Amino acid sequence: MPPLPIPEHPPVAWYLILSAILFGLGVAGFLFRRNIITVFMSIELMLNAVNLSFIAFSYQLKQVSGHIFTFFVMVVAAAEAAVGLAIILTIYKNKSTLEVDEINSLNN
Amino acid sequence: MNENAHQLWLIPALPLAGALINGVVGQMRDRAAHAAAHGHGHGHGHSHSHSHSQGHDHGGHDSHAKPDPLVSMVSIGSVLLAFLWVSKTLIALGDLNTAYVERYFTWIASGSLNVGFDLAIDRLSAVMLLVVTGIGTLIHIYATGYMSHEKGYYRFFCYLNLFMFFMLILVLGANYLLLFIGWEGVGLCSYLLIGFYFLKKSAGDAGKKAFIVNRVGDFGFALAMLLIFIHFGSLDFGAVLPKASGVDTGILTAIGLLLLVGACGKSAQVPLYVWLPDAMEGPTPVSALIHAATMVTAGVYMVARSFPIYEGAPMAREAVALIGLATAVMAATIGLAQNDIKKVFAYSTVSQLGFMFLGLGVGAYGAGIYHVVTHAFFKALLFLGAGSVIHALGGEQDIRNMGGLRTKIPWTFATLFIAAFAIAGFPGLSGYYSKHEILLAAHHHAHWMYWVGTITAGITSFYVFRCIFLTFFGEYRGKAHPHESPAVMLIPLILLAGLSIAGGFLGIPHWLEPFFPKMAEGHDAMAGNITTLVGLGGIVLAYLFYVVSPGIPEGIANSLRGLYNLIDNKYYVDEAYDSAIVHPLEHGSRIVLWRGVDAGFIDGIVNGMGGVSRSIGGALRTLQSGNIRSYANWVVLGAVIFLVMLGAAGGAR
Amino acid sequence: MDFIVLSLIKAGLIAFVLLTTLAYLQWVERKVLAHIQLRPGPRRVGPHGLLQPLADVIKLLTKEGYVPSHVNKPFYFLAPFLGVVLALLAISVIPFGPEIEIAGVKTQMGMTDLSVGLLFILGLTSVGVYGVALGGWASNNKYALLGGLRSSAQMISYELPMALALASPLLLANTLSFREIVGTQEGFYFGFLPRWAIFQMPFPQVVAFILYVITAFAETNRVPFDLPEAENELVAGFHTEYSSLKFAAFFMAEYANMITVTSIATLLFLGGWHPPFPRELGSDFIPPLLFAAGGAVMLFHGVTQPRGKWDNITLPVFGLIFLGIAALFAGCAVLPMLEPVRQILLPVFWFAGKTGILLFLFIWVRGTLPRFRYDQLMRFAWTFLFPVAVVNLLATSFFVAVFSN
Amino acid sequence: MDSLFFLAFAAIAVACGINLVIQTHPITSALSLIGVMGSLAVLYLLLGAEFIAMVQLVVYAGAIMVLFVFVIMLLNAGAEKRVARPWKPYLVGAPLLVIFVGVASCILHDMLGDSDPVIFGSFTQGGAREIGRSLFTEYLLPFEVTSVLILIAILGAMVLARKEF
Repeated sequence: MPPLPIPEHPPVAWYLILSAILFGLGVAGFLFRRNIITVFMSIELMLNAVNLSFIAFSYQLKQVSGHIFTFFVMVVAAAEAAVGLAIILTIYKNKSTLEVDEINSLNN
Repeated sequence: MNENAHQLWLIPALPLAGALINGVVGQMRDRAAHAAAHGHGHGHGHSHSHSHSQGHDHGGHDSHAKPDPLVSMVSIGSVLLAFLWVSKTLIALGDLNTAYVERYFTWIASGSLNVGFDLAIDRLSAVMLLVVTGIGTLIHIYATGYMSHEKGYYRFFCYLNLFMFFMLILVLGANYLLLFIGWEGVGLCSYLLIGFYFLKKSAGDAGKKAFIVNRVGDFGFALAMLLIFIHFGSLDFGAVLPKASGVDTGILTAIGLLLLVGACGKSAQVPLYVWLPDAMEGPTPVSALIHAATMVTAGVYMVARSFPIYEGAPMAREAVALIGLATAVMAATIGLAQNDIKKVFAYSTVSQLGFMFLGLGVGAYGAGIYHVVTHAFFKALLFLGAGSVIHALGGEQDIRNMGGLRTKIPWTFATLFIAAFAIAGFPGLSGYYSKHEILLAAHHHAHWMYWVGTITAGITSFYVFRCIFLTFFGEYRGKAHPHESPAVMLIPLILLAGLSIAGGFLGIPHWLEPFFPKMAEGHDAMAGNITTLVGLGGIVLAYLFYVVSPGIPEGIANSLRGLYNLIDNKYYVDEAYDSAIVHPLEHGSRIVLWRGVDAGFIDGIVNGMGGVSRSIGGALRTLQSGNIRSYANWVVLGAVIFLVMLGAAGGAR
Repeated sequence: MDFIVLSLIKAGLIAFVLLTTLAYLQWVERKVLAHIQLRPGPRRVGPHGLLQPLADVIKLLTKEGYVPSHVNKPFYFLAPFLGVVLALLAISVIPFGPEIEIAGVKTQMGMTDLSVGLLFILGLTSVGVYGVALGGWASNNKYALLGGLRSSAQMISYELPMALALASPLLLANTLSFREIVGTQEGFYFGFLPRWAIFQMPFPQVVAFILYVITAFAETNRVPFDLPEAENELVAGFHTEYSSLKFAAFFMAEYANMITVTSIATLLFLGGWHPPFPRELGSDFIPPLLFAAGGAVMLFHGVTQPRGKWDNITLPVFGLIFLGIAALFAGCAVLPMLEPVRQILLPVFWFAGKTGILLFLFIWVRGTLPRFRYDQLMRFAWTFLFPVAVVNLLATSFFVAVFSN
Repeated sequence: MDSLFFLAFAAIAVACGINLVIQTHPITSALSLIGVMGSLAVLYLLLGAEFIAMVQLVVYAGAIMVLFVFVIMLLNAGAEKRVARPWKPYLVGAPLLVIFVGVASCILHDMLGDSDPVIFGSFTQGGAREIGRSLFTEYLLPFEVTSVLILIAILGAMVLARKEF
């Protein structure tokens, strides 16, 4: 087999870069999307990106703590999703919209 | 012999178990019984409750309620078992020349403070244990009869057993902190039981009053404990008391005075006695057990327990004697004008507690404890007898509405009469011996104390017999139909009457003699005779006033109107406290704290900050667009700033 | 490269067996249901309708793949694909026999053995709901949407008691790998009582087994939990708008899921491929006896009282095949030289037998029980199954903690 | 081999991530997010995090995202409406995003010197046993606190979902 132009094993740094890219995408969705559910999902994407970096660091440092943190992030994300989606449901019931720009009752 | 051979923990644990069972199982059974009663209508129990359908002391009466036999059995059984265990342990321990200590576990270990959960028995606590469990048993038996028609029967016995638990912890505790736990615990139970008829406002208020007044004392006690810990490095009796003689007098005085403050609260001494008369709002067995025989003597016990400290601090000891004497005189004179049978006995309790403190203060610790014991006998008897009278009259407590009861309730009359003779110091009865020892010691200490004490003893016998004569002699002035109490109430009365007679021959002073420092000998026979005569004189005078020619007291009251009013209004102490403490506190709070500190200073700060933040907020409010997207932008901006700072700081390496 | 070749061979073999099983499971279901309802069932195509699955497949393949105009096309196509892929993927981690050696090559019976195999299956089943939910949503039809919604809510709700019920035997096994789980269930108490999880000391998992079977019904959307496709409320539920191959994909996914959940029940609770009583007591003779009895009955009926036109030919033929299988098993049981064959055949027989009994239970229940109402379904999950599962898990952990050392 | 796996799944993850951001219909975004999560699960496996990979599937893809999909279906959320000035959010956001990504990549570039190559199977502590041991000893308190948090979240969700609002 001819030698690949890329290393046989990906360095941990690649994972971190991927994590950064996904995080950036999450931020972009968070900033630009108008549907509140999509915004919420962008936040989940950011959490996932961070989880990836945790796992990657865990590999680099050869310890299991990163996995534990990821686990906690997931648990908290589950709780957050439950409450957040309940809030979204309530908002929709009251305002019949999911557009973040129209949900501005906190204005003044 | 293994270390904790006698299982002292069982003694408090038994009543605690009783309290738990009554609290949990009793409540469940009570609910179940209620549900059943509602289901089956009201046919049952009517015939039984008809003859007894009188409200006892106060409200809370429930003619449908039937006492739960399980609750009665558990409560009496647990206390009786505790008594038996105490007896067995004491027999097994023999002469307690040194304290017997059982250590269970380290309770608090914090820095140099190391407090163990240790229980101990010595000669002093042995006496107290027997009194607490013995009289406790009798009163529990009595209470099953007295409370049989009350709502919350299980609740009452749950509290009462809980009280026994804390009291036994108080007595058995081998360090000040454990004593304090018991001390606070009995205070709590006292509060709960005074407010037992919590639907009545006066009962609730009385409970609160007792609780709050006791806090003043407890504060002193807590400070004393702190001082003890600072200067002795421990709270164990075994470690502190033997070292007391080597400590500076000033410190000992401070500790002694602070302990005295605590004791004043718990044992209802001047100036903190005001809660005890009000505490009579509680059911009568409670008054007998807690507010006459056991809890209120905790202060005496504590001072006697700490006698090495007082030996090293003559000033503090003098203060104990003075406070005791003042209390004795004050309470006795107030007792002259009381018309509520329980109030009379309440003031007499305060007065007798004063005698005990007098005994402690003049160095007759043994006599003081001796009086605790005999007083427990006859005062419990007085209260239980009073309860029996009240029971007989269906809740009537005013002696002006009684009279002529000696033929109607003869057993109650006989036992109460014995108790009255005992408290009056009739020769041969228990009160005679203990009171005489105290007064003789006082005579030895300072003549004037003896004279004041003797006169007080005379007043005591006068007002106690005034109460007895008004209740049992003359014509019946009430409306209810008196009837004798059931046997379950009479048997404790008779037993206590026996103890009141024989209490002087139990050899308690002899038993306690090696424990306390020797008193200087030299009894004045003359002084003893005078005391006896004064006591008898009080009885005769009462007989003249209230049986032979009932018009005299009225005349005296009229001719000494001012003095009478003063006494009748209890020296205006409550009013004085109101105007001296409560009102200034209220006004001070209103003017200084509220208007000045709160409105002026704190509000000023708050308003100032509010104003500043409002102006800042005004600038910032444009940021709060209510638009989620703008918030998102701010969040990201924050993240960017954070990242920049991170980068500037050289990354996360 | 050996590994890849071997895997490809195994994958092909398993795929072939599995797909055939799926097709014939459908036939078995129709037959059994028919007999429960006192009907003969399919019997036109082939002897006793044995070729019916083939006919069905041909029919579904050749039918017009009608796509309604109002659907959301990408998801409409994605959904059945997703469903069937996830369902088949799950089977790849299920072992159905011990490690064997053929011609010097050691391999496991089963595609692969993950150290977290059970979690993998849980993950796949929880993701599997997307097939149904998306299909319902993409159809752009209110019945389909309701079916999809019901399905997602139901599967989330029943996943909790299912995971809890599965956790209890895991506490006994102390591993997540199926192979090791089965390994802990090997052997017998007192020489005859198998150490299966439902009998295993210190805490037999009977309750967990019953809970698991109930939740498995719900997870596969089977009667009495077939709310997502309740025909008298929602037409056909989430697959109302599907036809031909896409419908077949949903169908296959359902049956593949059934096989998965019953296999898991077998592996976790019923001792996997271990026989129900020891070899010394003659467990090896059970398969030859069964097959021989079946073959004899067929032969008897075929020769003496043929009902159908071809029965006098087909029944004896099948009877002879069965007798042949019986002979093979009998040979395995007695001849030491057939030991390698025995090591392959018997585990497969026991595994397939247990799974088959559970599958029969699924069909039997379908023929017997009515459907739940939706609120009953939810209440049942949250107020009965969930607490019972929690209590069972706590009790198991207590007993394991107390007695395992 | 490992690198190819990584690149393939990283590509899928990024593609799905981009799809999440550019699609206007929430259900498409949701499915894209599931795609990201699935490929991340594979990457976790490559990193030796078996347990977390499976939990990622069960919890994220199987529970959280099902909830999202469920809500989207329940509300029948359609594609975002066309608005008068769709470029408005980008006015502030785009520069911010550019700065953010720029700064982040600068720092990353700075920080990332040599890192270990990720060899599949070399990290063996990611199994359920090791994580469980760590979770129930070292991280027991956070674990318990998290369970309380979940309880609160359940209550909160129930309160919010009541009919009275």
